[in-house]
Order: sequence, then C-alpha cells, then structure tokens
Amino acid sequence: MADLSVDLAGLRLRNPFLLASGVWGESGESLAGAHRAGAGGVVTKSIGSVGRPGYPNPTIESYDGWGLLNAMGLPNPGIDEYPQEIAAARAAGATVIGSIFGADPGEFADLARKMAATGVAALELNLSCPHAEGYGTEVGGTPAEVGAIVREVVRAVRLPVIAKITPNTSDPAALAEAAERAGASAVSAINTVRALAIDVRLARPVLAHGLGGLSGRAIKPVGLACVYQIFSRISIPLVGVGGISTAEDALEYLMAGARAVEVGTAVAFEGIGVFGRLASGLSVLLDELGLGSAREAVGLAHRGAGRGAASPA
Amino acid sequence: MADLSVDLAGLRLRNPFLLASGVWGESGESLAGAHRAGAGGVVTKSIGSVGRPGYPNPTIESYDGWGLLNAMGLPNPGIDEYPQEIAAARAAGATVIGSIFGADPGEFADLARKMAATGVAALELNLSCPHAEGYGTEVGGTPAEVGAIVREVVRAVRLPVIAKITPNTSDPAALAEAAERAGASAVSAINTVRALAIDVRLARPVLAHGLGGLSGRAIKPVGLACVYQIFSRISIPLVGVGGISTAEDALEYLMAGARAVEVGTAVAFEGIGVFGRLASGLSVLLDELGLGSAREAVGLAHRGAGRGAASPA
Amino acid sequence: MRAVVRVEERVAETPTTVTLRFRYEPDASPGQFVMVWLPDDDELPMSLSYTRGTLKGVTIKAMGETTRRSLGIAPGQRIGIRGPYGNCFDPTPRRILVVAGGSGSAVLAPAVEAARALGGEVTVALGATTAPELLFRERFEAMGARLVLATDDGSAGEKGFVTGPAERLLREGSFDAVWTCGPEVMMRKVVSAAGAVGLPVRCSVERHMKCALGMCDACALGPFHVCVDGPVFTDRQLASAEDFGRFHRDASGRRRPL
Amino acid sequence: MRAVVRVEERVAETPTTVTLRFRYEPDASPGQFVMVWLPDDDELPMSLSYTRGTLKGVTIKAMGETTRRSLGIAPGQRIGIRGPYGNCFDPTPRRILVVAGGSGSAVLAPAVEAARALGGEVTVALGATTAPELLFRERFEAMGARLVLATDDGSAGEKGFVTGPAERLLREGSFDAVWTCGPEVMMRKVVSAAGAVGLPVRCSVERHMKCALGMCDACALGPFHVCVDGPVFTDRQLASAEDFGRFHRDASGRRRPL
Ligand SMILES: Cc1cc2nc3c(=O)[nH]c(=O)nc-3n(C[C@H](O)[C@H](O)[C@H](O)COP(=O)(O)OP(=O)(O)OC[C@H]3O[C@@H](n4cnc5c(N)ncnc54)[C@H](O)[C@@H]3O)c2cc1C
Ligand SMILES: Cc1cc2nc3c(=O)[nH]c(=O)nc-3n(C[C@H](O)[C@H](O)[C@H](O)COP(=O)(O)OP(=O)(O)OC[C@H]3O[C@@H](n4cnc5c(N)ncnc54)[C@H](O)[C@@H]3O)c2cc1C
Ligand SMILES: Cc1cc2nc3c(=O)[nH]c(=O)nc-3n(C[C@H](O)[C@H](O)[C@H](O)COP(=O)(O)O)c2cc1C
Ligand SMILES: Cc1cc2nc3c(=O)[nH]c(=O)nc-3n(C[C@H](O)[C@H](O)[C@H](O)COP(=O)(O)O)c2cc1C
Ligand code: FES
Ligand code: FES
Repeated sequence: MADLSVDLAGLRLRNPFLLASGVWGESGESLAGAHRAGAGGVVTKSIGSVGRPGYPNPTIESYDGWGLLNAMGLPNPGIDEYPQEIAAARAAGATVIGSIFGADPGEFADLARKMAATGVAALELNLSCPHAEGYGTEVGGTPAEVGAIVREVVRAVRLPVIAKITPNTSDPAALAEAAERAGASAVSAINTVRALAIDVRLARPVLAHGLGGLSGRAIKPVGLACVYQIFSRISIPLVGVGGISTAEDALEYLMAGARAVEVGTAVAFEGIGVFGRLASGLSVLLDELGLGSAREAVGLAHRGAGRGAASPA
Repeated sequence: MADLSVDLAGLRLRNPFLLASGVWGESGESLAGAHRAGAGGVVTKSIGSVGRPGYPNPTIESYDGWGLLNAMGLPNPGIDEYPQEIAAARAAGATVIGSIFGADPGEFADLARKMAATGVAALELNLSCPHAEGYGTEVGGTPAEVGAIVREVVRAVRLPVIAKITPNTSDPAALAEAAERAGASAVSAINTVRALAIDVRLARPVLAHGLGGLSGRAIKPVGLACVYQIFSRISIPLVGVGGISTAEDALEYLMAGARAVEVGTAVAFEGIGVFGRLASGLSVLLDELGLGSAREAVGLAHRGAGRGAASPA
Repeated sequence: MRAVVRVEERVAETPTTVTLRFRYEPDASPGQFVMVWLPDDDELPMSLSYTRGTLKGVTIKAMGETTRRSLGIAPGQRIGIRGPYGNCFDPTPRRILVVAGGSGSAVLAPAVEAARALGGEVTVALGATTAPELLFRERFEAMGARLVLATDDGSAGEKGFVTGPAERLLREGSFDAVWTCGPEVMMRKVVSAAGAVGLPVRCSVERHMKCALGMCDACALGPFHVCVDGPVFTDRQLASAEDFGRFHRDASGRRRPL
Repeated sequence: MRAVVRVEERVAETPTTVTLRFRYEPDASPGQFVMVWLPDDDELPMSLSYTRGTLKGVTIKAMGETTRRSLGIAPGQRIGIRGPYGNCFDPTPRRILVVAGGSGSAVLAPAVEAARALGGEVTVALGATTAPELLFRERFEAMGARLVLATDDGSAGEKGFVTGPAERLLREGSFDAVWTCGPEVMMRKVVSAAGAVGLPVRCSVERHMKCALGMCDACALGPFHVCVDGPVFTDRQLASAEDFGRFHRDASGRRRPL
C-alpha cells in the first residue's frame, strides 16, 4: 500500500488532502468534522482583524457539477472571536492551518501574531481573493505586494508561512518567486478565477456583489497550469488547489509539482465524505501505477519528455 | 419577432453570432459553411506571415461537454496562400473578419495590409493566444504592447480593427482601454484561459506543447466578468467570446455589454447547426422578455440595481 | 436548480405574514426549503409552505428589514428561487403532536397535510403573540387537525406561551411523534418535555444561510449543517449539538446567544 | 473518450505494417477510427482494424517518420487512444466489390467481416507494391471473400495497379455496392468506374487530422470534415468536394496536390 503521508514546510500530514479555506471553516466543529472525515489537515476560513458579515446574498451560483461561482465577501467573526473555534478543531486532533487576510503588511503581521497564538501549525496568507474590496488580489496581486506582505509576516511569527496566490495575473510564477524571496515556506495556488454570472430574466448579475470567483472542476486545468509553471521557478513546496474532486485530479496536481493539495468545492458537490474517497482512491491509484508513495509523484510530469519512441510500460 | 441584427464597428450583421477564430477557419468552404449555417459573420483562423504547421498532436483534450483544452500552435497556411480561402467564403456571401497574428507591430501592420487586400470586412488582431511562443499574449499581453500594435495597424489600413484580448491578466479592461486609445474600432474578449492537463498514467502533459488554452462552457463566467468589467471603461463596442452554446449564454454576454458574440467550442460539441439554434433561440428569448431587439439588450445588466423592493415584472 | 418565477398569488395570512405562490417545477417534500431571491434585495431561506404540484408557495413573516420589505411584493413581480434543499418530515406516524410557534406553521402546515392524507391523527398546538397572528389556523382546521391555541396576550386560546398546552398535551395524551418549529427556546422546551415522556421529536431548525450547499459553514449547528443535514433534526441529533437552543451564528460566523 | 492502454499484442503484417491490439471498452463499428497517441511522439488517426469486443486493434503502415517509429512499439508499452470517431460502412448490401490499396485493408477488413457475417458475397480487389505487402490477404481469404490480387511488380496477381482488375470486375460482375480505401487517386478512379456502371460507392478518405472533433478544420474536404462527416463518404458527397482526388491540406492548412 502506497504511503500517503507528506511533509509540507515542516508539517507532517497523514495524507496530502487539506480542507481549502472558506469551506467548513467558520466553526471549530466543522473543522473537526473535516479532520474526522479524513482530511490530512484543515485550512481555516480567512480571518480578518474585525468581524465582517460578508456580502449580502445571493453569494453563490452553481453550475451543475462542473463549477461554482461565489462572492462571499470574506465573512468571518474576527480574530478575537476565532480562537475558540481553533481550540475545538485542535481538540479533535486536526492539523490546523490558519488563513488570514489584511489590507496591508502591518495588518497581516498583526493578524499573524494573533493567529499564531491560537496554536495553529502554519499560516496561509490570502493574497488572492478576486472579489473582496481592499483585500485579496487588490493588495496581493503584484510581486512587490506579495513580497512586502510575506516579508512582514515572516518577521512577525516563527510558523511556516504559505502564500496563497491568484491565477488572475499574467505571470503567477512571478508572484510565487516573490513569496519565496520574502521567506515564505510554501506557496498555494490557486484561489478562485474572477468570474460573473448574469440572470437574463432579471437582467442583472446573479451575485449581490456582481463579480465573484469561479471554483470547482472548471478551474482544474487553470490551477494545474499555474502549479506546473510555478514548479520550475521556485524551490519551496507548492500546494495545489482548484477543482480537485477525484484521486486522479489530485495526482495530476502532484505530478505537476504540488506537495499537497486543497479541496474546496468538491465538498459542496460530494459532501465531506470526499476526503475519505480521495485518500483511498489515491492509494489505489499509486499502487496501480507502481508508485510507492505520494511523495514520489511530486513533479513527475516535468521529466524531460523527449520525442522518440513510445514510453516503456 | 425580435430584430437580431446588430451594427458592429460599421459592419451590419444579420445576427450577433460570429464564428470564432480558429474554428472552421482554415478552408474557405468551411467559412462558407458556417455562413450557410446561419452565422452573422465569420472570423478566419489567425493568419501569419508564413505558413506554420502548428504544434504536433495531441493538440486537444476534451472535458465532457463543459470544456476543451487546446494548443494548436497557430497552424495556418500563411497570408500569401490564404486569399483563395477568403474569396471562397465571400463568394458564398459571408461577412468575413480576417484574424491575424504577428510578432511585433510592424509584422501586424504588414499582415493587416495584405489581409485588407483580400476584401475582408474587418480585421481582428490576435493579441491573446495563451500558448504560442513569440505571439499572442507574449507580444500583446500588456496595455503598452496592445497600444503599439493597434496603433500601427490602424495607421496601415482603413478597415475596422478589433483587438482580441486575453483574460490571463490582472486587469483586462486596461488592455481594452489601450486598444481604444490606439484607435481600435472594437474589442473582443476573451481568448482561451491558460490551462494544462496531465495524464497520470503517462505522467506527462497531455498536449504536446504542455500548456494550452481552456475554452467552452467552463470559461463563460470568466469571459462574462471580462466583458462586464471592460464595458464601463471603454466606449467602443465589445464582442463577447467564451463558452457560448445557448441563446441564454449569448444574452448574458449582451447584457454584460457585448454588441456581438463569437462562438467556437460549441461547434465541436454541437456541430455547426448551433448557429441556427442560437439565432432562433435568441429571437424566442428576446420576445419572451419583451425586448424588441438584440441591440436593446446590450449592457442591460449595468442598470444601477439599487437594493429595495423586488423588481417589477 | 435555480429559476426566476413570477409571483402568481399573494395572500396576507396575518398582519405580519404573507404567502407568495409561484410555479416551480422541481418536486419538493414538506420540510424542505428554498432560497428566495428578492431581486433588488437579499436572498433568504424559506420553507415551502405549499409543496404539492407546481404551484409552490412560501410564507414569509416580517422579522427584519428584508422580510418586512418582502410584504410589499405584488403578483406579477419576479423572484428567484433555488432549491428545494434539505430533508423532510416523515409523515407516517399515526398520532402526531405538532407544536408551532410564530412562522413555524409555514413548514408544519404542508407536513400536517401529508400526515392527514395518510390518515394520521394530528393535534396542533399553535402559538402566537396575539390572535390575528395565529398562522394557518384555518388551514389546520380545514385539514381536520385538532387545534389547541395559545397567545401571549390571551386574545385566543390559552394565555401564555404555546409550550404550556404542549407540555400538558404530552403528559395527558398519547402520541407517536412530536413535530415542532418555532423559536428555538420554545423548541428546546418541547424536546425536553417530549423526552420526559419518551417521545421522539422532529425539529425544523433555522440558522443563517448563504450557500445552502453544505459548504460555506454559515449554517453550522454542532457537527451539522442545517442546509444539508437538516433543517429537520431528531432530538438525538440535537443532543449532540451544544449550540441548539443556546447560540446561533450571525452572518459573520460570530456566536450569538439566542 | 480517451484512455491509456497497454499494447497486448503486436503482429507484423507486412514488412512495413504492424497491427497493435489493446483493450478498449467503447463500442466501435467498421469504418470508424481512433486517435493513437504514441506518448513521446505524435498522435495520429488510425482506423480500427479490429472493432469487435474489447480487444480492439489498429494496423499501422510506415508512411513517414512517426509511423516508421511506431513499428518499434512492443507489447507492454502504453499508448493513448481516443475515439472511436466518425461514421461507418453499412454492411447490408448483398454483393460487394471491395477495392483496397496500401493500408486501405486496415479499415476494409473489419467491414468485410461484418458483411460476411450478414451473408454478403464479397470480392476483394487487393493491391500493393509487391506480394509481401498485400495487407490482410490471409485474413480476407479466411473470411471467405473472393480475392483478386494486383502488385506493381507482378510478384502476385496481376502486374499493375489494382484499378485495372477493379475496373474489369465492375464491367463484368454484378455488384450492389463498391467499397474502397487506398490512395486517393486510386479511389477517384474507382468512383468514376463504378459511376459508369451506375453503382454506389463508399470511400474511406484520409485527411490531416488534429482535433477529430469537427472543429479545427484540419481535415476539411470540400464542405465536409472527414473526422465527423466521414471518414466514409458516398460518391455523391465526393462529387461536391472539388478537392477529392485533387488536393489535400498539410498541417498548416495549405493546399497540396495529391
Ligand atoms: C431553513 C429555514 C427555513 C425558514 N423558513 C422560513 C419561513 O418559512 N418563513 C419565514 O418567515 N422565515 C423562515 N426562515 C427565517 C427567515 O429566513 C429569516 O427570518 C429571514 O432571513 C430574516 O431576514 P431579514 O433580512 O428580514 O431579517 P434580519 O433583519 O436580517 O434578521 C432577522 C433574523 O433573521 C436572521 N436572518 C437574516 N438573514 C438570514 C439568512 N440568510 N438565513 C437565515 N437567517 C437569516 C437573522 O440572523 C436574524 O436572526 C427560515 C430560515 C431557515 C434557515
Ligand atoms: C481517418 C483516417 C484513418 C487512417 N487509418 C490508417 C490506418 O488504419 N493505417 C495506417 O497506416 N494509416 C492510416 N491513416 C493514415 C495515417 O494517419 C498517416 O499515414 C500517418 O498520420 C502518417 O504519419 P507519419 O508521421 O508517419 O507521416 P508524415 O511523415 O508526417 O507524413 C506522411 C503522410 O501522412 C500524413 N499525416 C501526417 N500526420 C497526419 C495526421 N495527423 N492526420 C492525417 N494524416 C497525417 C501527411 O500529411 C503525409 O501525407 C489514416 C488516416 C486517417 C485520416
Ligand atoms: C464558498 C467559498 C469560499 C471561499 N473562501 C475563501 C477564503 O476565505 N479564503 C481563501 O483563501 N480562499 C477561499 N476560497 C477559495 C478556495 O479556498 C479555493 O482556493 C478555490 O475554491 C479553488 O478550490 P476548489 O475548486 O477545490 O474549490 C473560497 C472558495 C469558495 C468556493
Ligand atoms: C481549437 C481552437 C483554436 C483556436 N484558434 C484561435 C486562433 O487562431 N486565433 C484566435 O484569436 N483565437 C483562437 N481560439 C480561441 C477562440 O477564438 C475563442 O476565443 C475561445 O475558444 C473561447 O470561445 P469558445 O469558448 O466559444 O470556444 C481557438 C480556440 C480553439 C478551441
Ligand atoms: S448555508 Fe452554507 S453550509 Fe449551509
Ligand atoms: S480533425 Fe479537426 S476538424 Fe477534423
């Protein structure tokens, strides 16, 4: 049986499947539930300095099975209310990665210190929400901005720092490079892809906020391209996110260069049981391909594939 | 019966549905066939200065019904071989828009002159192919580059010039603004979204070129976001492209701000008959919504939607 | 699925409550809810108060700003509907005690209809602040349910909370099941009174909702998500949800005492 | 659909032609083709030379660099298959004349098998440059087809092109249908000879292929796309394709005389 465990920036994960930020991430009991369902680790909802209700509804539009559009607007109870949720998740044994969002490097650093104090194992910086005004890509959409925020956070805490970057840019690898130079321990890619839906009968955008972010199967090829492009340009590990709902999807990300992956939208379409299915499915698939561990698969698709005879068995 | 005809940068189209570049666009008989199937106009395959075979196969990966990944590599017979194809399309009565790609403003201008000489009704500049080395986004991915190319082409020819821009950027509207300032008559958005697929059994990218571009239903929300964002920032007309396969999809684009739309991948999944179905479907839909013409729908989703009572019928 | 529908009928049920009827194809069962999008406004979870055929309905009580504005919706206006979501009431028990408070009748009325159609004997303990606010009083009567009323001001039935007559009925009568929907503190009392006499309870619980897809976590209730695991819960499930009857979460996810 | 399969069997059919067998689930009919991906190499259209059951097969003739390299593929190696694509031969005519040249037997063999299974009488005019290159000679014989041979060097059957015996058979014999696959100039002659005696023809035509989805236009043939409208065309369709037998397009879309 293939070994599914992976090391990610000093964290030892029982399998490469993390709960993605924003999904089952507001309540500690939900985080604990994702852990019990088999997730290798859980990323919290992105937490800010003060509570935010998020945008009014509608906040979601669903495309049958292949995609999901959302503009939640970063609802969160604020960092001061959140430690009790993390405590509940940790009590259940979950490896918790705390996601934070801020308006500038100073706010990020401040939040990082407070989040670190809750006992999370690592931090993920949301530099990539495509629709939150004054946050996300608006403050972390360029290499310079990414670098400045990561640098400030790395200075503020001793925890591994994962920079989560946006696909809504001409050169995602440049953002990853900036994160690495600034001292990030890992990069996660991708957040949602900027998108919109219109209701033709009401002649208006479906989401209250107008623009939103696309997730789910539709963006898997987009996330894979980002991870594949970034892999050869940084030496810190990568976390692949975007459209993963089967073990094969996850293996595509590993082969493209991801050390671990995050799963979000599949929870909406398949339920939290998806984590158990992903782990057992990956184990079967690795065995079938003669790979002894998930680690061995990382970056395999980059082996210089010359053009000549057909590949040996 | 709603009036489907639209004016696009001086062109009078019988309906807003154009054949997108790269689909049924190499042979004049195919362009003629799209016209006979009901397309309001046809955009040619992007044509370069000299013939190119494109990338080796595999050049395509298909996601059942909701997406298509391709890296054709801009195969084309070269501008000197192409006039006979345009002649065949024009002989059948098609309104032909000639798409061109070059490596720099000078090559674009030269191609524009030659393409204009074939009798096309307008030009579309491919500034946006996400995977062609030395072309597409590599030469037209920034506002400055878009501006320089458009300016040179507008100087070279008297035809309406449509700048086709990429979604693989943080601010698509900035590209559109640059095109407008440089004298473009219209902007079309979007080209494909940078993407990748990996075959886990062979542990390598599926496409011979590695990276490709995603099209089809998966990118409709992405294209809509671009058109919606661009609409309020330019005053020249917009052509919406990306994932259109039903009349409702097309109406979403019109309401987001597009004057006309292009249809590509739907031809693969539904056949060329899609043009007839789109035109009759749009007519029915406009009637149902009490809209007298396709023109009336343009930009409707931008009416300031205050928050108050439910909308009147 | 999501659709935009035209409001076919508007019925003022009480001074603060209206029913909107509209054609919506998907099959639905009593207990399920839909997300109702008031186009220039918010999108809110609402139980289906009419589940049979295509002429579905929701019954909205003015609670806050949006629901208050929704009272102004007129026939002919368009609203968005997605769903139905969630689980439903099992209508098979023979003798059912229903305890309804406030807008709780909205979800319980179609459930009682289903039980009566199967020949069930239903007693409805119906509570409200004042007589005109007793929601679906006539509708329950028309179904042939036995009605026991309570109002805070005594203008109809017993004076006081509906939990009074409910507890008495539980002690005196013999029932196979208890269904309840209303203020959570009320439901908590019903659960404990039913527990005292060993009766299973089904509670329709409300939480803040956004996605309705079991994803955003807005509607977390202990280890559950109301939108997919509920809204109808068993007493045993609720025993494992420490927040039931104690706190809920606001739109930000912050815990708020009930 | 697309899958990666393991080559189960490799059969050297002629000095320049090999058959690869592999397990591939989707149903296929004689006439249809698949895209064969040689992983470190190209992806090429190949007719299915074995269509029944899951053990499908393709028969590849070394034409250029890639097909030449493909002769080296050994059992156990993995190749990609997508498809099947395109239309098929109608196997119901009673008396069929089959004219096969070069690798044309690859697609005609399973079609003749299907016709024989329905009791059809089949005459195969089989041509090649030289005797050892007569593809599926034994396979056609084993099916009980009547075989008429022609080789350019006279090493088997008549000396010369297979169009010679084909034209004679058409004048002498009585057939209900003609099927042909081979060099396009040969097929054009067969179409005109069959037309002279008023017989309908089905031609399996090759064009450069990339998408196989009727989209990229690489395989344009007059108003048709070989990948979705073909590869099997009627003589009437081909009459409306001015390029049939005259020119094809290379990978760039440029017209090339045949
Ligand atoms: C499954 C379910 C079924 C429901 N069925 C009915 C029904 O049939 N009839 C009925 O009148 N009401 C029903 N409700 C309650 C109804 O959704 C709220 O009363 C309504 O959302 C209040 O909106 P408001 O903007 O007017 O109130 P606000 O002024 O915003 O707040 C009033 C109360 O409503 C809550 N609320 C606000 N927005 C939401 C939301 N998106 N989701 C949940 N609660 C919210 C607030 O937290 C607060 O407790 C149901 C709720 C749920 C969860
Ligand atoms: C529907 C169809 C069914 C076919 N069935 C068979 C078969 O059963 N057995 C068989 O041996 N051959 C078959 N062919 C032909 C086979 O695909 C070509 O011979 C092969 O692609 C040549 O590849 P190459 O790289 O070796 O040749 P090259 O050196 O590249 O060129 C040799 C010839 O093959 C053509 N060719 C190259 N690539 C392609 C391509 N992607 N699509 C079409 N033609 C191409 C060239 O244009 C040229 O005419 C079929 C072709 C088609 C369109
Ligand atoms: C409803 C929803 C809420 C999200 N909230 C956050 C968030 O708060 N912070 C964040 O970094 N990403 C957030 N995301 C993005 C996801 O973490 C993930 O990057 C994205 O959805 C792609 O993965 P998926 O296709 O598996 O969902 C959210 C996504 C969804 C669908
Ligand atoms: C096979 C294929 C080839 C394409 N070739 C070109 C091209 O040559 N020039 C260009 O501007 N766009 C090209 N495109 C992009 C399309 O014109 C269009 O912008 C994109 O596919 C999105 O539209 P769709 O979802 O309707 O296909 C191509 C797309 C596909 C799928
Ligand atoms: S409303 Fe989002 S999880 Fe229930
Ligand atoms: S191979 Fe692309 S259209 Fe036929």
